This record gives sequence, C-alpha cells and structure tokens, in this order.
Amino acid sequence: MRSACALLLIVGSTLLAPFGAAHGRQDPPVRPARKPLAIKGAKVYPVSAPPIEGAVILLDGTRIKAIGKDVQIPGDATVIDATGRVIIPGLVDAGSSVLVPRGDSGTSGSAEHDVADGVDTFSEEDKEVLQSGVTTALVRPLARGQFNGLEAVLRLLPNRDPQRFYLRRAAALKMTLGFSGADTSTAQQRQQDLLAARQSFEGAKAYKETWDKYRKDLAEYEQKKKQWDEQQKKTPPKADPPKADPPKADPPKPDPSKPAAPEPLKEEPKKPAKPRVDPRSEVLVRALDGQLTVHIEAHAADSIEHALALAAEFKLKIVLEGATEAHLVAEAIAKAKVAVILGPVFRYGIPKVDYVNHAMDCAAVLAQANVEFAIGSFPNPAAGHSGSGASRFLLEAAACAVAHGVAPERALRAVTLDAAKLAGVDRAVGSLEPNKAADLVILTAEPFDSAARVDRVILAGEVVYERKSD
Amino acid sequence: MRALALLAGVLALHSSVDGQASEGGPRGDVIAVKAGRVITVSGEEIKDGVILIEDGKITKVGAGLEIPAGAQIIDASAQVVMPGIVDGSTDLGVEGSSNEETDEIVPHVRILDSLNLRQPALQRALQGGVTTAYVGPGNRSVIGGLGSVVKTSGRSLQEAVVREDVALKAAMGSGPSWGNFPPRGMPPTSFYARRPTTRMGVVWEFRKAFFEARAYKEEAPARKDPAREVLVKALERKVPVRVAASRAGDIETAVRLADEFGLAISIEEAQEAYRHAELLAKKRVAVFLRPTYQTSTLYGAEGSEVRFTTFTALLAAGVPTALLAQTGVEGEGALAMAAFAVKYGATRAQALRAITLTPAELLGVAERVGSLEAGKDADLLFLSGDPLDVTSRIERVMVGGKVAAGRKIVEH
Amino acid sequence: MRIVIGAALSVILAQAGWTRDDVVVVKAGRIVTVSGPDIEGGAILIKGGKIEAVGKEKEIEIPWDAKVLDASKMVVMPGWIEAHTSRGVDRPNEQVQSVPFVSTFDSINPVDPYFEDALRQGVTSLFVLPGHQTMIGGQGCVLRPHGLTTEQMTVVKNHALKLSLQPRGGMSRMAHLAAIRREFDEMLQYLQDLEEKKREVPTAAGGQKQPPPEMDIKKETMARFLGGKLTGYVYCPEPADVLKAIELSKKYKFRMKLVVGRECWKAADAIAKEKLEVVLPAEMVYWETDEEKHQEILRVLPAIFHKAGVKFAMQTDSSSLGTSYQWYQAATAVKHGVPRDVAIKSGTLHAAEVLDLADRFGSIEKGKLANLVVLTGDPLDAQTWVDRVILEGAVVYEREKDEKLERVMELKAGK
Amino acid sequence: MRTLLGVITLLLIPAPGFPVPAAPGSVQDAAKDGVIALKGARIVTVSKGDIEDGTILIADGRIKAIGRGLEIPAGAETIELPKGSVAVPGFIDAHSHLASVFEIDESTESLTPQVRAVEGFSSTHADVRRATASGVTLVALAPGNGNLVAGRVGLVRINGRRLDRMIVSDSAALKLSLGDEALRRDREPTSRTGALRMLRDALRDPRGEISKSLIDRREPAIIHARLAADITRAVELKETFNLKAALVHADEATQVLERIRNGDVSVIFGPLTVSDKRAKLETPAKLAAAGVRLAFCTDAPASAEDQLRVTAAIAVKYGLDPKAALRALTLDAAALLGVGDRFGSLEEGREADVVVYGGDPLSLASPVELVVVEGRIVHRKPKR
Repeated sequence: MRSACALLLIVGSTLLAPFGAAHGRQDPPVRPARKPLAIKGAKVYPVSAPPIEGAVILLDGTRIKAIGKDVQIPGDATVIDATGRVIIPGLVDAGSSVLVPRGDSGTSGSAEHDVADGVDTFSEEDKEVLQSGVTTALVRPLARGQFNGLEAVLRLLPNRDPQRFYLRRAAALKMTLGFSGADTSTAQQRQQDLLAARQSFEGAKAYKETWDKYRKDLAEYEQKKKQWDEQQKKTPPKADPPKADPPKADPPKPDPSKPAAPEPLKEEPKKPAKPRVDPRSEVLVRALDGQLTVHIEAHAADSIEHALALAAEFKLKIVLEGATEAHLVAEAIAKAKVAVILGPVFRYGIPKVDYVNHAMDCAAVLAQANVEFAIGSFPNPAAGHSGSGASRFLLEAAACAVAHGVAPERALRAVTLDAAKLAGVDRAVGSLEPNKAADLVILTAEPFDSAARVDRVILAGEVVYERKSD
Repeated sequence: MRALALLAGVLALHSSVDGQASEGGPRGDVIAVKAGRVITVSGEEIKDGVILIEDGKITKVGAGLEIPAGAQIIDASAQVVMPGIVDGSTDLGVEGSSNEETDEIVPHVRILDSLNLRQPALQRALQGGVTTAYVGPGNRSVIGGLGSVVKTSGRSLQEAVVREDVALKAAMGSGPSWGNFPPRGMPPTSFYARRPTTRMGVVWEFRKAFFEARAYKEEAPARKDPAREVLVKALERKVPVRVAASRAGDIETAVRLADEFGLAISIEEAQEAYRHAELLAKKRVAVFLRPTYQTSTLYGAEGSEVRFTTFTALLAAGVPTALLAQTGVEGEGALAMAAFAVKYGATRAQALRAITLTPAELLGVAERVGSLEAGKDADLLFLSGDPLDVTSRIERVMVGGKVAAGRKIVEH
Repeated sequence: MRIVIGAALSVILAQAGWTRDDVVVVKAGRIVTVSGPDIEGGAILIKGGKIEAVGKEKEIEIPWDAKVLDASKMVVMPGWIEAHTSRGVDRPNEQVQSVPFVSTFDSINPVDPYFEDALRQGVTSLFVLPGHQTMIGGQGCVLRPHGLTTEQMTVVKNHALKLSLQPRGGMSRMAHLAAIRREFDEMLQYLQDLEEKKREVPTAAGGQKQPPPEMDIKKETMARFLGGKLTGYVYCPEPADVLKAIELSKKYKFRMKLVVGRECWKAADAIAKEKLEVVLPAEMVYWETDEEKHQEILRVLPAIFHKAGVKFAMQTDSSSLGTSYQWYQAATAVKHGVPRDVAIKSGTLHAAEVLDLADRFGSIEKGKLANLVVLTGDPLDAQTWVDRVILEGAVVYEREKDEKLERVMELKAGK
Repeated sequence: MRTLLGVITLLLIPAPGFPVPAAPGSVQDAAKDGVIALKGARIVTVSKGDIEDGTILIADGRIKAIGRGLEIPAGAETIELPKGSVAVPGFIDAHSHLASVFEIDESTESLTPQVRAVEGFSSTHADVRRATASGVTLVALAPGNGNLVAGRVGLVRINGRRLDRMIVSDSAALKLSLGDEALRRDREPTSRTGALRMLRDALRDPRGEISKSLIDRREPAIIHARLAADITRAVELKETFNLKAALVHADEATQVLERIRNGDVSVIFGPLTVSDKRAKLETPAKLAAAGVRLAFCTDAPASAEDQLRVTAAIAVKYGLDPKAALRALTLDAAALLGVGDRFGSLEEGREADVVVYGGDPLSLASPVELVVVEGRIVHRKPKR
C-alpha cells in the first residue's frame, strides 16, 4: 500500500498538493510584522462557548490570540471599538459553489477531477458573498454522473494569497445518487447511479488487490533476483556446464546460526508486470480506506436511504448533501450516525422532482432527531437558483430554521462550527477560540434580527470589508 | 437618495467641460473650442480655428475669432476637430428583432417603438465618434417600416430623435425570401409559410402592395388603413423609400419599381452599384454604400462581386454617396472606411464628407448635423491626429455642446 | 533533405525573376530595420537569399554583378510575421483529443487564397498550427506564403506542439486538466519503463540476444516536448487557464508560449512574472459593459500587455476589416498608446522571437533571411501599398502584376 | 372524465360554513359566527400607527374594534398571544399565478382582454393549502406575460374555502405585457414596433373591450415591462391614454426612476430571490426612496407564497425602510389593486385578515403564530 501512496504522490500530486495555483489578481502584499488588532466592547458569540458580553478579541497576525472579558490589550495594538455590535465567527458555507464555473454542471464528472482545477480565481463573484459574512466555502465540482470529483475548502481572500486561499484540497469525494440536477431524476436514475457506484467501488477494490499483489510479487521478485544474481556469480557463465552429470557439490553444511539458505533457483525470476496507475481508482481506494470522506448528494427520501445502505456496504465515511427529504427519514439518518449538509433553504419555480417535498421545517426535524447538520446555500439550478448568490443569504437561511423551531444557537452553529466540522476544517475556522483563524464578522445587531447588517468582515486578521455608513 | 446622487453623477459627467461641472446647467453658457485644426467638411480646413458654441449650437467657426468674456474655453490646440460622424444605416439600440415578421408588408411599424436608448451599442458607437445615426428596420420584410434619425447620446426619446420616420424601408434580393418554404402538410397560405421564396416573389409582394395602395388612394375609404396610409405617402413622394439591394440586378429592379410607382428611392448596401453608376446618376438615386474590401475571395454580400472602387465610381458618375461602416464594428469603423476609400481612389474631402455631411443631407438632417457651421448642433469629435490616420484616436466626443461621458480605456 | 528543399526553392524563386544565388542590392528611401534605427537613403546587400549588409547607400559597396532593385522612393521593412494561425489548412481540429504525432504539414493547402492574400499584405512568414479544439493537437509548420507545394512553402516542418486548455463541449476544466495530466503522467511512466527496459537488456545474459527496446514512433513528439526539447503553444481561453498552464509547465518542466483569449489580460502580471511570451487574439480591442455602473469599457490588449512588460505577437482574422492585416493591428496598438516601435516589432521581430526563429528573420540585419517588404509609404499608414515582396532574396510579389488587385481596382465595370 | 373529477372535487369540498383543513391539525374551528378577541400582541395597523399590547375584536368577518385594553364581550373566544408577538394585516401578493400553472397564457391571439385569471385557478391545489400558513391572505391572480393584453386580474383570499368563497373580484385589473414574451414569430406582433402599434390601435378603438376597460371604466392596467425602454413605453401609454397603471417585473426601473415617478405609475416588484444581482435587490429601496408606490409579488410559481415575506425582508436588508416594506406588503398593494378601503390595514370595519408573527414580521426567524382570514382562524403554528 505504501508504494501505491507514493505513486499517488507522483501521479496525482497536483490533486492533493496545495500548489500555488491560487495565484490571483495581484501578489499578496509583503507586509512588515503587523501590529496586533483588538476588537472590544461587542457581544461575542464564540459558538464553541456561550456568548460573552463586552468581550475583547485580540488578533495577532492571522490568528486569534485571546478572547474574553478581561484580555489585556497590548499598548501597540490597533483597537476597533465595537460597542453595541455583535461578533460571530466568519460564516462557513458548506454548500457553496462560489468561483466554480456554472458551465461545468453539464459536464460529466469523475472521482479524480479536482474542483480546484476549475475554480476561477479571477472571478469576483465571491465579493458580495464575502461582504455578507461568509469567509469560508466548501466548494464542490458541478458535474453529472455518480462521481463528481473532489471538493475543496476555500477561504475567500480578496488577494487570493496562494498560501491561504485553499484551506483544504481534496476535502471530500462528491457523489450523487438519484439526482441529475435537472428534472429527470427518477428511481431508474438512482438505480443506474447505484449500479455504477457499486461497480466503481468493486473495481477499486480489485484495483487495490492487483496493486497489493504486484507489490508482494515485486518484493518476492527482488529477493529472488538478488539470489539469482549471486547464484550467477558463483557459477560464472563462462564455464560451460558439462553435459554429463555436473560434479555434485557438497551439500552446504547447515549453519544453525543462520536461517536455512533458500533452494537454488532453476531459472531467472520473471519481473512481475506492473499494473497501470489509474488516478480515478486511486481516489476511490482512499475513500474505501476511510481516508477520504464521501459526500453524497441525495434528495429523495429513498435516495437517502440508499446512500446510507451504500455507506454501510462499503464502510464509507459519508456526509449527506442537499437531503431535501431528510425530514421524512430523520430517524434512519440519526441511527446511521450520518451528518447532513442541508440545503437549499430557498427554492424557486415549479418544483422539480427532487424538491416536491421541500420543507422549511426540515432542519427542525433533524434537530429534534439529534442528527448532526449544517446549513449550506446549495445554489442549485433545479431549485431555481442561478449563480452563487444564495451564499449571501446564509444567515437568512439559518433564520428560517429558527422560525420553524431550531434553537437560535444551534442554527448559528449550523452555518459556522458544524459546517466547518463537516468540511473537515473545524480545527482552523468555525468558532472564535485562541489559535484559530482570525476570521470574524461584526454585525450591527443580533444575527437573526432583521436590522442586522454586516459592519465589518475580518479575514485572516485583516479587515476585508467595511460597510459604508449610510 | 442614493439613486438621485447616482443620477446627478451621470448628469455631471455629461455636462462637465474640461473637468469642471458647468454650474447652473449649460443653458446660456458660451463655450469656445480652440482647435489646432478644424475640419468643417462644408468649407476649408481651418488651422488654429475657434468654434463658438451657445446653447448647444455652433454660433461661429473661424480662425482668430474673438472669444467672448466669460466663455468656457476648451483648449484643443493639439487636436483635430471634426463634425460628429453620421451613420446612414444602423440597427443601434433596437431591442429584440428589428424585423416585424408577421407580414411581408409592414410599412406602418416604426423603429422608434423598438428603441432602447440604454443599449451598450449606442454608447459604444458614440465613443467611436458616431453622434447621429439612422436606425431602420431590418431586411426580413419586403416593406419593413419606418426608420428614424437619432442622436446616439440621447437618454430619452425626446432628446434623442433628430427626425422621425425619415424613410420607409424595403428590401430586394434574398433578405426577405431566404429560408422561406411552405412546410409540409400546411397550406401555402398558412402563417408559417412566408410567401416569397424567390427574388420574383419579393418583387411581386412589393408591386402588389403599392398597386393596392394606389387603388386605396383612389377609393379614399372612410375607414383608414394605417399601413396603406404610409404607402400612399410614399406614392406621393412625401416619404422616401430606402431599398436594401446588394447585387446589380436588385439595384436595377429597385430603380424600375421606383419608376413604375413614381417613388423617391435611395439604395442601401449597394456593393455592386459600380455596374449601374450611370443609371443611378440619371435617375437621381442616392446610395448608402457598405463597401467590401477583401481580396481573399472576390465575392461579398449576397454574392456580389467585390470592387474596391465602387465609391469612386459612383462619385465620378455624380451619384450622392454616403459610406457606411461595416456591420458589427463598434466605434471607429466609419473612419477606417473613409481611410480605405482614400486608399482606393477617393479624395480626402470626398471620403470625410461621405461619413458626415452627405449622409446628413440624404437623411434630411443637414440643417442640424454633418458639418461645422454656424447654426448647427455642436456635435464635435476631438482627435489626436488626422482622422484618416488609423493611429489617430478620438479623445473626446461632444454632442449638442456637452461632452459625452469619457470612455474608460483600462490598460491595467 | 535541406539541400533538396533548397534546390526546389531555387527553382520556384527563379520563376519570379532571379534565383537566390544572385547578388541583389535593394536601394531604399527608408529602411525600417526594426532591430535598430531607421536608415534614410539606405541599401541592403543580399547574397544567397540572406542579408549580407545593410546601411546607408553610400556605405554599401555594390558588387559589379549585383542586380539592383531601386526602391529609393519607397520604404523597406522586414516582412510581417503571423505567429499563430490555423488558416490555410484543411480542418485544423482533430477530433481525437490527444494527437501529438500529427502535423499541419500534412493538411496544408498550398493554393488556399489565404496564402496569396498574406503575400499581398506583406506577410512573409506564417506559423500554421492545429486549432484550439484539440487538447494535444499536434505540431505546426512554419511557412513562406509562396510555392506550389507544401514542401516548397515549408520553412520549418514540425515546429512546436499545440496544446489547448479549452475543454471540449461536455467537459469541464477539471476533467480537461485531469485528462492532460493523465496523458503526461502516462508518457512519463512510459519513458521510465523504457529506460528500465533498456537497462535490463544487457543483463539478460543467459537468454537469447534481444534488440534494445525502441521508442514508439507515435510517442516521440510528446517525449521531446516533456523533455523540454520542443516548445508548446498553449492556448488559454480564460485567465485561470494561464495559471493552470504555468502550473503544468512547472510540474512537467516544459517550455511554452501562450496563445491567449481576450480575457487573459487579467493574468498579464502573472505572465510577466514568468517571463512568458504571448500571441494575442485578432480581436485585440473589445468593449465590455460594466453593468453596475452602466459604463462601457474599452479593453485594449496590446496596451495592457505592453504595460505589464510582456512580449507579444498579434494574430489576424479573416474578416474583411482591418483586423485581417498585421499592419492594421499594429496601427491599432499605436492608436491606443503602444509605442510605435513596439507595435511594429510585435508584428515582426517579436513575432519571430515568439517563434524562436529570430535568428532567421524578423528584422533587417546581417545574416538574416532577406524577407523584405517594399512599401509605398509608412508601414502604419492606411494609404500605403505593398509594392513588392522579397522572399529570401527573390521578388515574389509585384503590385503591378497583381491581377486580382487590378480587377478589384477597375474603375469601370468590365464585361 | 374531467367532469367526473370535477364532481368528485365538488363533493369533497365541505358545505359552506365549514372550514376546510388547511394543513393537517393546524386549523382551529373558530367560534362560528362568534366573536374572536386577539390579545397581547403589538398591533401594526399600518394606517394608524402601532398599538402596544393591544386587542383586536373580530366579528362577522370584520374587525369590530381595535385598541388597548378593550373590553372583551362575554362569550368571545379569547386568544392570548405569546409575548413579543406582532399582529399585522394579512399580506397581499400583488401579482401571482398561484395554482394556475400552464393556464396563464391564452396564446391563440395576442389581445385577449376577455379571459379571466381566476378561471385558470385551481382552489384545491397543494400550493393553495401551503399558502394558508404563509401569512399571505389576499392574492392577485394574474394572467401571464405572453400576450400583449393578457386578460383580467382577479383577487382571491386564502381562506381555505371553496373557490366561489375565495374570490373577492374576478376582474380587479387588466394585465398587459410589453416584453419579449408577448412577441412570437407565429403570430402578430413579432417585434416591439408591431406591438406598440397594435396596443395603440386597441386603445384608440372606442368600441373595443380594452379601451372600455382601461379608459371608460378606469380599471388599473398591470403592465409587464422588464427593460428600461419598455418601462418608458408603458409610462408613455399611461400618459397618452390617461390610464391607472402599475408596472410589474420592472427589473430596470432604477434606470428610469424619474420617468416612473413623474408618470405617477406604481410598481409591483418581486420576487427577490437569493440569486438576484445586487442592483435588483436594491431596486425596491430606490423606488420607495423616489416616492414611487410599491407592492410586492411572488409571481408564483416563480416563488411560493411564503417567499413574499422573504422578498420584503431581502428588500429591507438592501436598504428599504421597514415601515415602507410593511406598507408595500399590505395597504399599498391593496390600494393599487383598488381595494384599499377593505384590505391592507387593521381598522374598525375592515376585513378581518390578520396575521400574528412570533416577533418582528420582517425577521425571518419569527414564526407565523396565527393566521386569521375573514374572521376565521385558518392556521396556527404547529407544536413541536
């Protein structure tokens, strides 16, 4: 297995290595050591802990240094007085497709496709998204088919600083069951999807076995080759072997201190044929090994059930995406201990097949069933969306959950820490804690108040948006 | 409030002269343009000329004019100033289709009803020096409706329209018949089967329309038919007919039909007009020429045979000829066309006139635009060099004494 | 091979008046050398199709047997160079997506009017490449627009490799990049395996003698490309593709030139940083609408790239407008603020440099091929005519004898 | 077959007087013909300011009294509303194709003033049931944008009853369309030039139904016009023929703001979706700031009825004054549709269409606690 990993590194290193592809419109400004930044006076929702009135948040460089009521503000710190304001962590949209070209949705996907290859760093469509407080986005490949490709976590840095723009590449493998993005999804579609998915995973298993066998054979071959070479040295080819009985050499004396010498080889060992490296199977093998979470987009209740079954069959670590009818099968999801990235909350147009049972209280049902969930924007054309603008209304989406019975704290977590967790980046972002990223949003009112406006967005320790006072 | 501020910003841009907002609006203000060279088109070129502008109109043009006290001065001493370009045939600003296709004969539809003055194309044309444009219906109907002359800078119809319903559009050739065929299973008179499928059919539709209009006129029924009313105007030569025709045969046909019904016509496109220069001169038919300059194939629009010398040939025969820019070229296409016309045999004066004063005359708007003369609209182009030098740039466009919003060239 | 072509060439050129073996002197009112300052009242001495000397007329000693071309009322400049075109070939886009082994050499149509017209406009070198629709599209061919057969026209057969980052219909950019990487990786794997096999051959002592493994002929082009021995012409329709091209070139260590789409000005700084050379699209100047501000913005590519410090060549298109002429493209660049010398260079010397052939042509300098255009006036003036074109020392075009031109310039309708 | 279905449908509809369940378990049979008292909410009357901790007395489908500390008559059903809740007039969707999908464009001709949108409406559609919980109590049903003159706009109330009891008016306005949608290649007109000529001819014809409706009877014209040029033309028509007019889908309204204001034309805007561009999201604020009368619409099925409040909330987020937003949702919409004397405000004698929110009605986190239409409770927040 190790050498397969090595191969993967050679072959697919661009898939995984955070190459400086995030080169943007301009180079990140080279900055001298920054003065620390302190924000004081606000009500702070750290999300990971209860809210703190009149807290001080001390930022040092790109990280949070300290947070609390009695944090000392260093003398050289720049201070933002946010008295009367409310601070929440930078929002995490776990259902985003910001900067992913819309045109990709008609293309056919494959497991090894890396969404980062499609991300258009020159687009500015994330500008308004950032201004609405979303600082981190889990983006997925838009493509047809059962395997859509690898997801990635972006931090929406306006300067596209290549060091920080990709928070995580190959964050998850995106799959789709019974949903084609158009209005054609049917049981038949799902049947095809399942069949193809099973075949692919079985194929990946076989691929892994082939490589395991090859590596085993290779090791064996190398050992034998060594032996053969030594054997050849001992009996130089020059000396024509007599046709008659070769002179019997004395049988080697058994040496008890050494293991028994191997039997002499009759012919030169054959090098095993090397199997082909297949980037697609490499990715699937990682999913089968549990190294890569699989995000399965499934909307209809029965599609969700099949997704759970597939996960059980191949022992996949999965997260459900979309999950429009999750409220109908909440118990099953809870039982399988599978998390959900729910969305979209806002749906338009004549409902397509998958959205007929779209319900505003889905989150509330999941909360009641103790299912772990995040809320994502999922700007899906089948739900009447165009572009990635839905991401600007992530807080509003969470507010709708509150109106249908989700506790406000839980709803806020669904667009911050829980979303970060399901994107696999909760060590870095999603809550306001020392040593975490200095990504935060200053609001003019409580997050779900109709008067709440984003006053400032701080990303990686820098004010990247400031509201013009009107 | 924000919206108002935005609007104010736009207005300020429109009226700013040399960066200063003209407080209290332009009315009553006198502007003096000091130009390195003035190309008046109507008269001699003036070195170090001055153009005085009041209320958006030119009051005086000449060398060494006295500049009235308090006048705003625009220093263009390093620039060449010429009249705004008049494009004799465009579909600028037409929203959606420029063809009303319900019938072959729709003389009473008006292109003004389709105009969207906020279309980018108008702004682009303006920045490219086209300050006045004839906007007309397309070539899909045999008789396609009424075209009008507008200023490209206008924000409202009242402001934009220079003269409405200046010409009735007709088309010869394959434009109205191309792609027509009676679909299987449908009666040939069905709506889906547009009737003319050949050049003969096109001419027949045209003839029938005017034939019926003539009868209608004699009959003079109490209930007016708006379509025929327009045709009657054309019969009475109150509205000229603009005929799109590329090939020599189509041009001949147009002239013959004009004779038959006593119409006043002009020819548009006219790539093969060189074959009938004498005929057109004799019949006093003006031409809006859209030349084809390519040698890779020798055939242009509708299979017409390319000649680079059509313009010169028409002028030599005494046919009033305006030059049109290539379709789809935004901005400075007309100046390039003039430059090529000179290369292929015309004089400077002929070429520059053909994109300004000549089309203005042919469109009946020469009392307002087309040259730099006292009493005309102050529609000025400020160029970095000679207009026929393709490396010269239009640096400023003025319409009615107001500097049009400066274009933004982003060079990173 | 080269001798054979040379011989064939001398035959064709002979038809035009003299052979390339003749000694020729061109006297010019003004020589636009491009590489150096203009020379008023200059002369160019040509031997064997190459420029032997260039300077003031009095400085050049005219051999007694020289043929003298008197252009002392004219302007002489190096021929224009089209650094990227897919015209003049039959269907330039192969449907199979990875065909490094094909070459446009095999589909050039010598009698395509495009070549004739190019000559008429003073173009003396053309680089004909596969189109933008094939992922790994094959090799190009550098031509002179004169000759009866492809062989006669060819300057360099199989020059550079065309790649395109434009995904085919139904494919996303990620899929396209994954496919390119797969091709490259498989090639590298193939080369590695081949090396291994080669190493193993001599050790196979006991068995029967095997010939050393040879490279599959179809893989040779690609091997040369990934080995850095063959330059890639990479088409980047969008600015993000430019970054991807840079990423690929670093990872797979190949050399490249970029053929950019119009939006790629956004990546001009990144291109400058990597010191890459580009070929601009024929539509070098375009309008776009700022929908928020309701403002029209003119984007001028040559100006942006010049300012960013990027060396560029310009393409022309097949419209009947100015954009089909190299001189007009250069004039457009000047109009929008590019210095005159840079604009002319981008159609001549810089284009030659983009082709990596600046040692052969692109300017009027000693040792370069005598590809000259004799003009009636300034190169960027619309009133100027191409009077004569000299290709490798031989006059191959004369305006006076241009029948097609004569026909379109007839004043009276003939027949 | 269809008639049979119709009969079955009719049979399934309970006899008048009995409320039809809107959503399972959500409807309370209010004291029939009795008096209901809503107590404890902040009342936003829209027309006459707010009343803190007020009471609304409802009888015979109308508001009998409204104010602070009203005496509640004996026998009245008193509903104590949760603390912090806010009572507002039922919201009005000023342009919708609710439950009439595919039945909105009679495309045989381009002038069809005779058709009525209520006749393409299906009162038992699931969307109508869902709408009872949306806070929208009155819907203007409009024909589509596919005809120059598309037909009659009707008013229905979302009261969970059968069609004849839902209809307030079957002809409250006439719908016109100046957009591309009305131009078809297979029918006159195919271009805007042709369209304007036909409309002018129709309005000039004194015997025609169109001029009778719009000029003689002064019924409001609801004009679909997306582009600035179309809006200008609509205002021109309004002025030339002195019509009562409102624009709908006026996407480019901000570009010709003054023209709209000076022309005294109202605007029905919506839906605002989460994908819309900023310029569109800011349009309601700009219209209101310029003094243009504004109403919101869902344009269902473009968005569901519960998105009407979301549209208003988004407009507020993008600069619209919250008070103006509430007015647009209620009284201004009613006035524009010619029923401002009956709907859109909480006053004595007005129709008892009341919606109670758990908090600020424009905060999306506030649940719909209670919906009263025609004096009857049609929805209550489900217990979770």
